Amino acid sequence: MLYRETGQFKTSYAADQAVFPIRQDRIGLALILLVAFLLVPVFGSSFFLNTMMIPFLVFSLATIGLNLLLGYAGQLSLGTGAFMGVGAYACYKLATIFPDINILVHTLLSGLFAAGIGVLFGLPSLRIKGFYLAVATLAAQFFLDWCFNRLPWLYNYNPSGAIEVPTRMLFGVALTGPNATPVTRYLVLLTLVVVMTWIASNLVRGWIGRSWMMIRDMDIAAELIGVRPLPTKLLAFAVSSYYCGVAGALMVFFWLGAAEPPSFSINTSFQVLFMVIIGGLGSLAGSFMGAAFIWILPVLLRALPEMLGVTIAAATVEHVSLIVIGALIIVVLIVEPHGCARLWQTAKQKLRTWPFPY
Amino acid sequence: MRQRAIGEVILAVEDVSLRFGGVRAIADVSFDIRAHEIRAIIGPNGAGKSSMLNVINGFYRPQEGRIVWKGQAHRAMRPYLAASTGIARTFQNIALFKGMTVLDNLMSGRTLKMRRGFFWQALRYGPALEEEIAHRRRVEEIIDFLEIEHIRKVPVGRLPYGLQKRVELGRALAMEPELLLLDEPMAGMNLEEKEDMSRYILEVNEQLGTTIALIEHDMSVVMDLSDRIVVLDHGQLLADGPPEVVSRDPAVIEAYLGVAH
Amino acid sequence: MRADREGATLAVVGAASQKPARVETAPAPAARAPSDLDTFPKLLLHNAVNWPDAVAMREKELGIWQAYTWRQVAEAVRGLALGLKSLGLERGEVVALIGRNRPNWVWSELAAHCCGAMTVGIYADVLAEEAGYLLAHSGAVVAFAEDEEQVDKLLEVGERATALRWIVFHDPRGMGRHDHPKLVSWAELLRRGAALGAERPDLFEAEVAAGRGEDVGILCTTSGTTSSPKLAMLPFGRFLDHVRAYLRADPRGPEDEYVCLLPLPWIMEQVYVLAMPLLCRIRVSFPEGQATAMADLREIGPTHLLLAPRVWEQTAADIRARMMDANAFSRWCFERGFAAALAALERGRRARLADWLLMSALRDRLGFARVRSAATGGAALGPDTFKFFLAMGVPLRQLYGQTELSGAYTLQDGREIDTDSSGLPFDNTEIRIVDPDADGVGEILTRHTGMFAGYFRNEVATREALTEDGWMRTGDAGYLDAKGRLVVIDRVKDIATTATGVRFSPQYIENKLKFSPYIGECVVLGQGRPWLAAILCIRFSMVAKWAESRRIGFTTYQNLAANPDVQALLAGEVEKVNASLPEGQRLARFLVLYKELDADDGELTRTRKVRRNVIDERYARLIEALYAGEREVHVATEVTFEDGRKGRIEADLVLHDTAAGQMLARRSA
Amino acid sequence: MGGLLHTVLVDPFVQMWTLPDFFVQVLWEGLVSGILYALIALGFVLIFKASAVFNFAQGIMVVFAALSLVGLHRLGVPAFVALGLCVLIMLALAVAVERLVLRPLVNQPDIILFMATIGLTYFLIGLGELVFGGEPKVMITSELLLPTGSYVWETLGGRVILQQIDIAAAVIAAAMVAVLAVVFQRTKIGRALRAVADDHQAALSVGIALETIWVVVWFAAGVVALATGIMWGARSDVSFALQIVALKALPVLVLGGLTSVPGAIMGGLIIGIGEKLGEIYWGGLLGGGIESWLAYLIALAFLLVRPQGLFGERIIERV
Repeated sequence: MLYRETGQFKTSYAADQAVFPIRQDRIGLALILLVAFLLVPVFGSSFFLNTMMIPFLVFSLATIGLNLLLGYAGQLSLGTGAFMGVGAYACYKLATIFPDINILVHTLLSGLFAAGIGVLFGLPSLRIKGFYLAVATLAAQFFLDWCFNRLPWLYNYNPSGAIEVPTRMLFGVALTGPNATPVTRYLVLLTLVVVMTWIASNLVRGWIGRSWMMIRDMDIAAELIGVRPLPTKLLAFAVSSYYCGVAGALMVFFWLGAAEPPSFSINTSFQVLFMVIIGGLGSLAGSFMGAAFIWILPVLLRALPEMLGVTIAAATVEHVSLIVIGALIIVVLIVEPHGCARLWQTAKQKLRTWPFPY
Repeated sequence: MRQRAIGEVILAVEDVSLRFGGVRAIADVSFDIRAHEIRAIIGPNGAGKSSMLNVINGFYRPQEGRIVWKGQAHRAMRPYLAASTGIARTFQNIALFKGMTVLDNLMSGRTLKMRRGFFWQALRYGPALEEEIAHRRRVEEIIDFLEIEHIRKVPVGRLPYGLQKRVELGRALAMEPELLLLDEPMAGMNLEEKEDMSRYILEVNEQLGTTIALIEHDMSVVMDLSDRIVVLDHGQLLADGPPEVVSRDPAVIEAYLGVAH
Repeated sequence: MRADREGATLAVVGAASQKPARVETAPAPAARAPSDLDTFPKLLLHNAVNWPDAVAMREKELGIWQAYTWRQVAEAVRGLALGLKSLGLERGEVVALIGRNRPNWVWSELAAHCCGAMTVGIYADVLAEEAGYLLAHSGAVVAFAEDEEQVDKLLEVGERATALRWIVFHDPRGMGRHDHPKLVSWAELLRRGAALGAERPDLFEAEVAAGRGEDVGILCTTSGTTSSPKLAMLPFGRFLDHVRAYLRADPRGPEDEYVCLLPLPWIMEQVYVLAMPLLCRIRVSFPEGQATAMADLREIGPTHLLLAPRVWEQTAADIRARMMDANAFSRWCFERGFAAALAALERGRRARLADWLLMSALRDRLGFARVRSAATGGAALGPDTFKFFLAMGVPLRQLYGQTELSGAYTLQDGREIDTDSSGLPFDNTEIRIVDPDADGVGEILTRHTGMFAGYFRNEVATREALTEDGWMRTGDAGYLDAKGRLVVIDRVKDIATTATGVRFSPQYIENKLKFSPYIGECVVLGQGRPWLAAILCIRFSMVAKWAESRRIGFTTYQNLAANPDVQALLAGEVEKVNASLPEGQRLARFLVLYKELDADDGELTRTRKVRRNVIDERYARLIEALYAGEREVHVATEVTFEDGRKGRIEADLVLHDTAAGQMLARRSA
Repeated sequence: MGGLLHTVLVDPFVQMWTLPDFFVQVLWEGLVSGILYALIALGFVLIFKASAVFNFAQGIMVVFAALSLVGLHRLGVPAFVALGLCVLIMLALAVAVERLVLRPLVNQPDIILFMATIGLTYFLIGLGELVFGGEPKVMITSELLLPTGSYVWETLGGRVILQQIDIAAAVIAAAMVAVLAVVFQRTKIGRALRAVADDHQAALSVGIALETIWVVVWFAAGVVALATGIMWGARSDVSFALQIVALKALPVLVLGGLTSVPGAIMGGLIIGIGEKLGEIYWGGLLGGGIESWLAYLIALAFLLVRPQGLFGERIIERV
């Protein structure tokens, strides 16, 4: 209904290949960015930012990371949590070893460590496929988890075993640490996520992204076309882990403020995997939808009784929300196995063709 | 009939044998392919035709023999080596990338020709965008050639069989190969689609000078298109020569023509 | 002799828009000095000098819209014209063009005009035989052919076209196999032209300056329904003068967009794609191919539109077909929306809510969102289809004219709903009705400033077409209504009278039948017969969908058409039409044909008008059976398939009686 | 350097040699946990073979079954009645899963079904905690007439302590495998199940609906889970921590091959013993706790050599 495309014609390949070739989509994106950059910081409460928007952004980035690997390159990984942890610990170490260098630089560098580890654990992907590969990445998950617990150097011998975020400034404004306001952290996070999403969309549209999809769709044909499987898969592991690593660093520095190994456990891996699946494999926009669904829904569910004025034991709420989420996941998978992104695509297609069915 | 200069031998298969476990797929076969010719490989089902193509582009490693490709002798080809030195192919059961659009499938054929590295790709700006657009243009020419303008942004999984075959040919052409291996390009097509496909094959051969080796069951197509024919049966070379000679070969008639038709 | 000329008729019909046409603010530059700018080439150079960087035309090629500015067009034309000179083309000779709609056609045509040559356009889908006739008759010395297919066609008729010296082909694909002394590639032509241009730098400008308004530019084929086409000679000056009159009746300017979908050889496309852009700089866009035409049209979003009635009919049928698959809510919206819009239309208003919710979306999906003036011409458009588009908010208008009269010369003003008339004549046009009967209906005679200069090499036909004092006999029957609007009834010759003396217009009834989504083509019979009968062809796409939805199996057009359920469906449609006809004009019997009427079989003209004499002859056996009251008839006949192969069809056809027919039978019994 | 090599490559073996009774004790401990891994893996394999579903919920099914048993008993239901009820609960679960999850998702990609079983996991955790509470519980070992004492086996100049419950576990596991083997070899449904693993069409020709087969294998997996839950619960206690341990079944699976029952058993034993040996003799070098990942590393190393697993079928790629 909303779409009006008559008269939108392309005179260059650049315009034709744009991410949003339809004018209405571009307007929609501009509106979303406007809301995200202006309305949310101005009107959002600290609670809203801290419990919803900031974690949502962190997980969106991690989801994009896993989606690049699973949705685009077709390699299943259950080690996302650990790769996020590598980023977090790397960032923590960098920030304490080089306190004078800006924290944003550290954040971006820390992804490189995750990328390196990711490549290492991606090596078996040449020989192993599917669920077998998933087990290989589980090895990464548990091994790294163990490292976070057992290598005191990583948490600077802190007796609590946790890493605590120091205060770091940029232009006199506290970006991290106890003094950083939620709005500052939100805006830094948002900017990074927007830029990295843009880069991811660039990558997947070029030959790199196509090589990944070739490997995903039919690895044999890809090989016969001249795509070398190992470098291609490893690049996917590297980029994916980089995104996860940065997400992990952001998670600790801009959201939690302190973290212990359980933050990067197998449960986090599954949570991100859910975000990918529910959001939609092979869709960057879907990554955001998936992150919203899996993160924000439980928060809302937990808050629901309170909002309705019903007093229920916290544990009960927790259990019921688990049941509801588990059931909802199954329902979503049944209704649209390709995730929210496909749901949105279908809806958009309907809007574009209405009143015609196609 | 057609005017092309058939050139030197561009690829030679020498004494190649291939076994799977105990099963002999190809037994001591030798033949050659000359530049700019259309070479047909025929034979009954299970004669080892597809395996032969798989050996030529390096997907299978033969136990014995060697492949001489553009003057270089190889114990066995490697898929990457084959692709990067100008061998492209299509598959009997269509090996397109189902989740990608026609355009992306064709662009995938250009992957080896794209040079801009990770940094530029991440920015998708300047040289990377220029390169992408230059290749898009080449791909558009193929789209124009194969008359598939109306489906360029359709995911290939949704296309009917005949069009998928055409897109797969397009992807192979996008690689600008010197040697094009076509595995049953007309299987399952109706008469009109076969005529179109024959026309494309001839035009590729004539205008781009591409050498073509094809497997095909439709004998009239084979006789019309090919310059020389290799006949395989049970993995062995049965005959090798121009269509008019092969079609009169008694062994061929008995093993293949007589039985199959 | 009248029959001889009926091909000359460019049919007609259109209707009104609610929106008043936009008044052009800037005066057309050509209007400033019309006397100097009296040929196409002069206008081209004028535009190229004054608006060098304005987009003149676009073509979707290799996936994107490539734009050509006036300077680029002029450059291209210059190169081609010099190339043609280098081939030895002389003033007054003829250049033929064959191929699909592309800018290079327009450039080639203009280049020929620059050289003082006349151009004849040949429909891309004609068979070699017809192309041969046109080449021989026009004496073309150079032919532009789009691609290998067209070249083959021209080479096939080589001996007949004795004057033909060169064939210039545009698309080199597949041409490697051809080695014919007459063949010149596009690139070679440009190379030769460049060489000549270097040698004689002012040759081109001199040739253009040598052109005069009296020179004949276009030899336009008339689509004969009964005979070989004739070539109407259209001089530049008169042609341009008439198109200026058109632009006064329906103004347009440099901001407007047109999409070239109709065949370029057709007179109206010559008006829209050649003359109008030259005069008012409306931008013309060429789609990528047949399969993408409607999608490409939507991308451009033209402000002006001209489509043949059958395209409008097909579009309306497609819309309904697609809505058949829609969900209940969408269908409800669609039906309610149209009911409201049609009701509002009757009251001369618009249904705002329906327009806002439904129609604007529909217009967008079809690419009509920006259309300010849409026209239909070439044949009559049924009133129901006409209202359908008006209700949708497409400002559709009927126009009427003939090839010999530079195309359209009457156009509805779009201010009121008018499904009958073809509107008022342009300000340069006079219309007369001769020998009117009691109702004022007589043959339409027309005279205006843009008339043809006679048929090429056919003095006899010219004399027959024109009266002593220079009026053109249109061969159409009609009358002028109280407001001075022209109402066209049918071909004079086609107005038929039954043996019982009932006068009727077969075309009128056919159009009613064709509004049914299930009837694709039809022929109404009855001249000199006791009652009316019809031969129907199913509209395959719609009937197939209908059959699928009812799980009726079928494999081919033939067995779908023969299916008893389908026959019953069509019987129902015929009854519906009968109900809207006066008693004497109701169809008594009909049959459903086993094949589509086809231009390749000569049953339709290239503009898809029924050739009644061919039908009468080819289906004589069927017609006799209809009137003999037989219940079934066996046929065995030869047909041409889509791919050009010939084959035989054998079928048993069921002949149906309608309710009216049964009543007649009872009465006569 | 030499010292390090000595610590890694020589010392552990010297220890094994010098304290053989302790070595046997370690082997036994490894064997027992291996049996439990094998039982969980067995549940996976059953389901994977029949429906190509990688059932992540197998671990939580173990917990859920054990919780139900203990929970029902706490409500005053006699132990064996509770056991019977638990079997019924597992049947109900199998039917529900087939109806509500598998059937609507038939023909979806593996990963989707995999995710659905994770959804099922969440659901079961929530349900289990809601109904029975989240705190650890004690298994009703004695009420089920399972032995609780221990044998002391004096041998090799020392003592090896064997818990009776472990011996019972081994016996019950062996019995269960035997019963399953008989069922699959001798019954119509067993043949159908074996056929379905190869080809869904072929299974239909046996005359049993695919849906029935699914219910049967999920039920069988449920019963296996119940048995596993009892054994495991008797060794430690019944809590949700079990589900992480259940993840150990994954390396067991890939080691054995996803579709092989003998593979699951062998894999379980290898992992169980390997892990214990590694932890006891080498773990100290790394600060301990290597049990958490050693199994995966063993499986990974193994996969690199044999990507299809110990008993998996060789994959021949075709174009």
